[in-house]
Amino acid sequence: MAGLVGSIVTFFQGMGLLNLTWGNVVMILVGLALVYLAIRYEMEPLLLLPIGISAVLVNIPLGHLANWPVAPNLPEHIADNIFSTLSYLNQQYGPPGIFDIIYYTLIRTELVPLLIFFGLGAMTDFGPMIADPKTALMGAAAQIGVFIAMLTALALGFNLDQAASIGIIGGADGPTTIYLTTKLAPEILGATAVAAYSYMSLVPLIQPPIIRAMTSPEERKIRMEQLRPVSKREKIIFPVVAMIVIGLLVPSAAPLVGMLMIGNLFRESGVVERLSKAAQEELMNIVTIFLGLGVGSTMRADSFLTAQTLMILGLGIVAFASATAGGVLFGKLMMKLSGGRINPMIGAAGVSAVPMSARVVQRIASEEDPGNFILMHAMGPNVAGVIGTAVAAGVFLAVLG
Amino acid sequence: MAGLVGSIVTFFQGMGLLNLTWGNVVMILVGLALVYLAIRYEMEPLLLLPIGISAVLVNIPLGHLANWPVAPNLPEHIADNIFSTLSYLNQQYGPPGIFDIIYYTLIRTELVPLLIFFGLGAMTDFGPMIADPKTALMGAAAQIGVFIAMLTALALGFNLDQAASIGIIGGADGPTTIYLTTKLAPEILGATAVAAYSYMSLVPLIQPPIIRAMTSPEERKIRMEQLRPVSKREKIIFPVVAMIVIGLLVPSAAPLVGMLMIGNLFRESGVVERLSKAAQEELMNIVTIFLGLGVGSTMRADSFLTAQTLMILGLGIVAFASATAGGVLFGKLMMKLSGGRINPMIGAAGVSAVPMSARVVQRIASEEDPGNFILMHAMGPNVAGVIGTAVAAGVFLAVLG
Amino acid sequence: MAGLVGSIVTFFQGMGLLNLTWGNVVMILVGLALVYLAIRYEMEPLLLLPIGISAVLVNIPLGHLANWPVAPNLPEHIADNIFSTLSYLNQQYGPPGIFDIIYYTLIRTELVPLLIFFGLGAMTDFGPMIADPKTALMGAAAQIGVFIAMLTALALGFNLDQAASIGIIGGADGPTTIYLTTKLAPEILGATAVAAYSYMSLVPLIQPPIIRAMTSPEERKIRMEQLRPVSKREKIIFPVVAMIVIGLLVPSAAPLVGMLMIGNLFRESGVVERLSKAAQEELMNIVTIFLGLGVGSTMRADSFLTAQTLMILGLGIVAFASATAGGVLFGKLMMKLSGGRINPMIGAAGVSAVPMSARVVQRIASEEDPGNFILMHAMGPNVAGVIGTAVAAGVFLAVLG
Amino acid sequence: MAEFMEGLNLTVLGVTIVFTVLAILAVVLYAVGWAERRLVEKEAKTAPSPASTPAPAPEAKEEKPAIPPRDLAVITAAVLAYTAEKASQLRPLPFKRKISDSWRLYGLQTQMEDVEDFNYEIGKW
Amino acid sequence: MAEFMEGLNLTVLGVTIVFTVLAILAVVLYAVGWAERRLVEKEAKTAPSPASTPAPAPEAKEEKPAIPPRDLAVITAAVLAYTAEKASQLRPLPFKRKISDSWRLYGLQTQMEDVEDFNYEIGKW
Amino acid sequence: MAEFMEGLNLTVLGVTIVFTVLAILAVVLYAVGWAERRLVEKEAKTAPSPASTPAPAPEAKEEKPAIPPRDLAVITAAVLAYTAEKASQLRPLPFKRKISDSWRLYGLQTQMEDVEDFNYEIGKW
Ligand code: NA
Ligand code: NA
Ligand code: NA
Repeated sequence: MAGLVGSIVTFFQGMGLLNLTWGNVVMILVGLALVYLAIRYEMEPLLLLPIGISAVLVNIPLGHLANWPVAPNLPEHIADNIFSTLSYLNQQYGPPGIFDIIYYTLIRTELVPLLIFFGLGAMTDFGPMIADPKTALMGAAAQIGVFIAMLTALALGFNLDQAASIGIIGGADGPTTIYLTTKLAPEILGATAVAAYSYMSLVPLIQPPIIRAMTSPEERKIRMEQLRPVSKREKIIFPVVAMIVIGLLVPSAAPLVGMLMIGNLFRESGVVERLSKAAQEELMNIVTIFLGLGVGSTMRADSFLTAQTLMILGLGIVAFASATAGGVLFGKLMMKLSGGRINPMIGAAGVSAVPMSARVVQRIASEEDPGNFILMHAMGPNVAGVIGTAVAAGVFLAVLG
Repeated sequence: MAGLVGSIVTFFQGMGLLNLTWGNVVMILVGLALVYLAIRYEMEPLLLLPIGISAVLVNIPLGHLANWPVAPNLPEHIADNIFSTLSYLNQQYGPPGIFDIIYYTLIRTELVPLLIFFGLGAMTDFGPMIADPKTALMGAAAQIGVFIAMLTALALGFNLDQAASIGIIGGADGPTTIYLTTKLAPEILGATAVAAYSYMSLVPLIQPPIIRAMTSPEERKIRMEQLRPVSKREKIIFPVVAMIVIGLLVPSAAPLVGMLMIGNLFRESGVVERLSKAAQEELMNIVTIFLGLGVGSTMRADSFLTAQTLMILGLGIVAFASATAGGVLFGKLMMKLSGGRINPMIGAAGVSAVPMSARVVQRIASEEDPGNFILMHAMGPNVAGVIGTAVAAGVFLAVLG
Repeated sequence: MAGLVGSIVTFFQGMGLLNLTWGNVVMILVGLALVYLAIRYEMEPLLLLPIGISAVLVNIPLGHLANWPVAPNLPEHIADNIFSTLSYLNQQYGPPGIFDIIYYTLIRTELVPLLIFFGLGAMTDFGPMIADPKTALMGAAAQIGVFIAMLTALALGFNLDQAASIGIIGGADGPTTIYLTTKLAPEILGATAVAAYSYMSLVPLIQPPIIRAMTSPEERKIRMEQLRPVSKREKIIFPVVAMIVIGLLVPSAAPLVGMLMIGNLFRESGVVERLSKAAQEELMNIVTIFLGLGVGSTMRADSFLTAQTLMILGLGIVAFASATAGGVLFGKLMMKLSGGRINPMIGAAGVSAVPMSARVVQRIASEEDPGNFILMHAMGPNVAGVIGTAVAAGVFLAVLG
Repeated sequence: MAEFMEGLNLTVLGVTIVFTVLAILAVVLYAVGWAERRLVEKEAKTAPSPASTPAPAPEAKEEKPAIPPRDLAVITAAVLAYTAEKASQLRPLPFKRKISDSWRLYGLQTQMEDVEDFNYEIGKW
Repeated sequence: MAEFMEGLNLTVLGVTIVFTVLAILAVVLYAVGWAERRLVEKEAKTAPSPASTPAPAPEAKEEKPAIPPRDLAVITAAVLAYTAEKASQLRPLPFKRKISDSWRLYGLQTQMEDVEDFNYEIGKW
Repeated sequence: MAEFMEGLNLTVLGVTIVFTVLAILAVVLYAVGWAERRLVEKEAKTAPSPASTPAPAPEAKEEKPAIPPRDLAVITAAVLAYTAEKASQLRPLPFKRKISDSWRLYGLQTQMEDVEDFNYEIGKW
């Protein structure tokens, strides 16, 4: 009966329970916490639920869903070659699990984040920004938070690549954060992605105290005149022009902005409805599933359970708060310059988190004066913030990438 | 006019008709038979139709839809490296046809079977098993068929890897069969897949005589009390708990069970409806197309037209029949232990083939006593059988894989 | 402050505006022109819009969306090996941009054109050709245009591979053109694809004068008798038979015709509606997006802005016109043979461009005699033309590929 | 024969594990069910009288009996007849018929229904 | 010139094959059509009088003429008017508005209709 | 410290570029908006009196006041009542129930609603 004994021994050696580390246990709890937040409080469930549950799954030992390290030490001559890397990792760590395939071929190649930008473009109406182009500047101002967070991260000892990835959390754009972190500092991808999506869903809690502290009731009561209507022609021209202008000025932002604008052109052109629908629905849903599972699968004990992660979560708040402050400050400047015709609060919507922060601004305005409707004006900085963050990411990539 | 003659000669040498072998003809007929069964008798058409028609297509000589062998002899140092394998096969057998790409990059990597499990999870309601957890044991009992078929296959001269793949047919789970066979014995993938899906659609013919032979009319008349309602909270907790428990005990089953449970969590959480819908529809449909075409393309004359294939088809019946018998026997044991409050027939539903075998059980119950409704009770073993088969596959992989 | 200066210098060196060439500017204008035609005149927008906008995007310098050349000079031992090619290109030209990935892994491998044929099969009703099989011959006659265009291209100095790819434009089948050009002459893919889709949308302008010049009013007034009804059984048998017959005679056409017929079987079988729907919608839409973006990304200044491109656009008209003429001439022959019971105009529908050219024929017939309805009769040659072009492509591949 | 013995071992191992795993799962599910019942009881105590809130619902149904069934039938039949009548009329031709996507896609996608949209009465689309 | 000759050869070969293949396909289709007709004839013989079964259909149409068209028009107009009336009223605000998926997705997907759902009258969503 | 200095440089560079790019974009958008207004003015001149065409619309609304609101309410209530009445009746069992795709797919996809379609009254599907 040596065979049976052998089988049993083999089997028990491979039993997950006996190979469970404390790190695994903690990571499983972290994953469960994300799942709980996603379901109970509907915190960005479309991403935090897949991220959380796949974090649980990859931390079950020997499960063979993710066999390869997230940030492997590669020989120099293949480090930049994704195809050689795949072959090398297979050699070193065995055949890929499903999460390795998703992570390395779909996320590391930037395919998934870019396709999500494509879908977002097909979902976004840039009308309010086209109607009032000066609001685009507020989308720029809110990016100050990105740089403040980056400097704070540097001061705390992160290296430049990591600091840039952490700073971009302040842009409140999940896919941009994932895109940049994957390129610059994949070892902290789990932490920055979780931070970005968590705080995005906490915008209604983070922003109001800051906005109230920085504005007077009189300022919050400023009413703005109705936005002019935007023609279909302008909406069609916008993505083309934006793609060319930004592409020529910051080519490293061209993938993000370009895919966003292609999606938007599909939407506004009105002649390719089935492609526009596909970008928003079937392709978007499939890609979102892979993004969530892939990002969650990078949350392994060894790379996630570090003091760094806690710092990143802390820095995320710094980033969101300073971005809000930057937006409001610039809003006050524009209020002065316009002779009081601009409500400074709409600057806070420049952090993106479309359309949450615009709604937050409207809510505060309504509290002061129930007849004050600045929602649409806040949507201008809001969508501009998406472009602003992509440009900031482009600058980081141009200098560091 | 040597050029024209040359062209004509080249063309005729490449004409399929002149290169047709008897094997091709037979395989084309086999493919057509599957197509006929799928259309005329609606036998699992979602898989048997694509499998059949792609078997026809790959057996047209020189068609360049599938250029690579199904189970190639690989040099040892690349055998386990899918990326090197792709490059090597291209070197040896020329550029991949579309079916080679589908088979090697989507099915051999297990991507497609696991995504199907993901979709199945999003489609499955585990409620009846949660309401009455003891029925889960019947899902275990039916797996006895898996092992009996494996032992019979061994006795007939199959090797262990093949025998395990053949045995798992008795689990009546198409994707699990494909998953395991791909890993252990890809050379018989076509045969096991066809057997699994064929017999699954023949459940209403295979099961009733066995059930009737093993139970008395009195036993078949046993009524069971109404199942208790299951709360949304329990349904949400179930996939998480099941994933962790099974993952820790049988990590080699973690990919199958894990993806199943992620899909189920998407379904039950209620907060990610668009992802759940995508898992059930757009992703599922696309993946099903690729699965059918890819599996069918492995049905080449050289690997399929063997005595082995006939034996596998025969063993498939052994597997289904003994699984049914195992389930019913265990049902009788539980009937005894419960003092006659459990109808032993519901054990037969433990073979999975959700929900066919549960319906078969209900039909037989209705024949004896039109007022006896045990459908929902049979659904418990039914869904438990899916998990049981995945665990059995996990054991095979742990010891043999 | 050397650091800041350094950063600024680095940034400006990478600014697209300073690296813009005249070629880029012209290509951006060409792309914008396609976008304009697609939106303003609805010229095949589902492909010309994505092609145009991605041509704009890839011609923004340093944008890193497409880093690899379209037709690279590969060392001989890897030229035929797609996997080694990917690794080699990464080594030589850096990591792939999103358009490189789409172009090399989805289009160069023929995956996308074949999946589109699959979807087209699921969308096409071959009923009119089954009802009146002799119309299939007109689908053959129109392919004469393919060969005339090829000979003209040869005379103008194109090599055989290029001439064949240019000739196939006359088949008026976008995916077939892309399939063949990718295999034989990828360096002119952008030009042939744009020509094929442009002229397909211009069929209502190109065909009428030719048809009118070649037929007398009496011929155009010929009425044809009602087509016989076609049973479901015949429609199911057709794709199977067509696949086998054509596959055995011209195996090099088997991928195109095979995928077309699998799609058609899914449609007509009636038992796999969800797969048929997926082939026509979710899969088709996603694949169309990738096809358009991938093809458009090959439109780089260096390979597109040549005298060749202008010649190709000119040859496209030659191809379409001679295909129309060939079809009508053969139509007149059949009219004679049938004793005047066949309207010769329906031969013009043999160029495919389903269903545009059939509608053109009907419109001219209505002008002569408002009570003359030959639309359904024109649909026969129309769908036969799709098969005819695939066969012609198969011949080219058999001899040249 | 060695392989068969190994198969037997595998069977013993496999059957044991399958039963063990599903038994453990069952026990866990019983525990979850028990915890759920406890939780529901607790919640019931903290929110004692939620039954009084959903009261206003019934009033919506009161106007139903006011109309005699015969009248109902007449009116309904009238509406249905009108709808049928209308549906049987020739569908008017749209002024500038929008070419459907399926017409356009790659110049192939027949979808014969589109082709048959040809209005045989006026000889035009 | 050699290439052009090769092209001519290819043309001869190609045209021949295209015609041959489609001719064979046509012949096969004629054969299939013939077989189908034979089969239908046979089936017609084995099931001789299926025409009697679908008889009960006409009775459903008999109540149609019972209502004069004028009444029909009045009733229908009434229903349509009511529907229009109702649609023109302010849509009541849902108590706890469920945040749509599009609102949530990555914090970007505007879908302006959602934003405009803001109820300007009561200043709330 | 060197890294922090580099970060400061990056900040200066980044903030400058983000503002520059969005400012340029804004200027371009103002230009586009201006061009659009010019174009619209031109189009308005070339097509001077398009206002006379959409006149026939109002006539459709005239029959509305002809029916008193009370009658409206009665008729509508009747229709609604009938619909509700009909919906409450037992759905008749289809003769040969078509097995849904979800039943067939891989022998797994439960979708309990399908299972529950079992007609407990006649004990059959
Ligand atoms: Na932002
Ligand atoms: Na099973
Ligand atoms: Na054609």
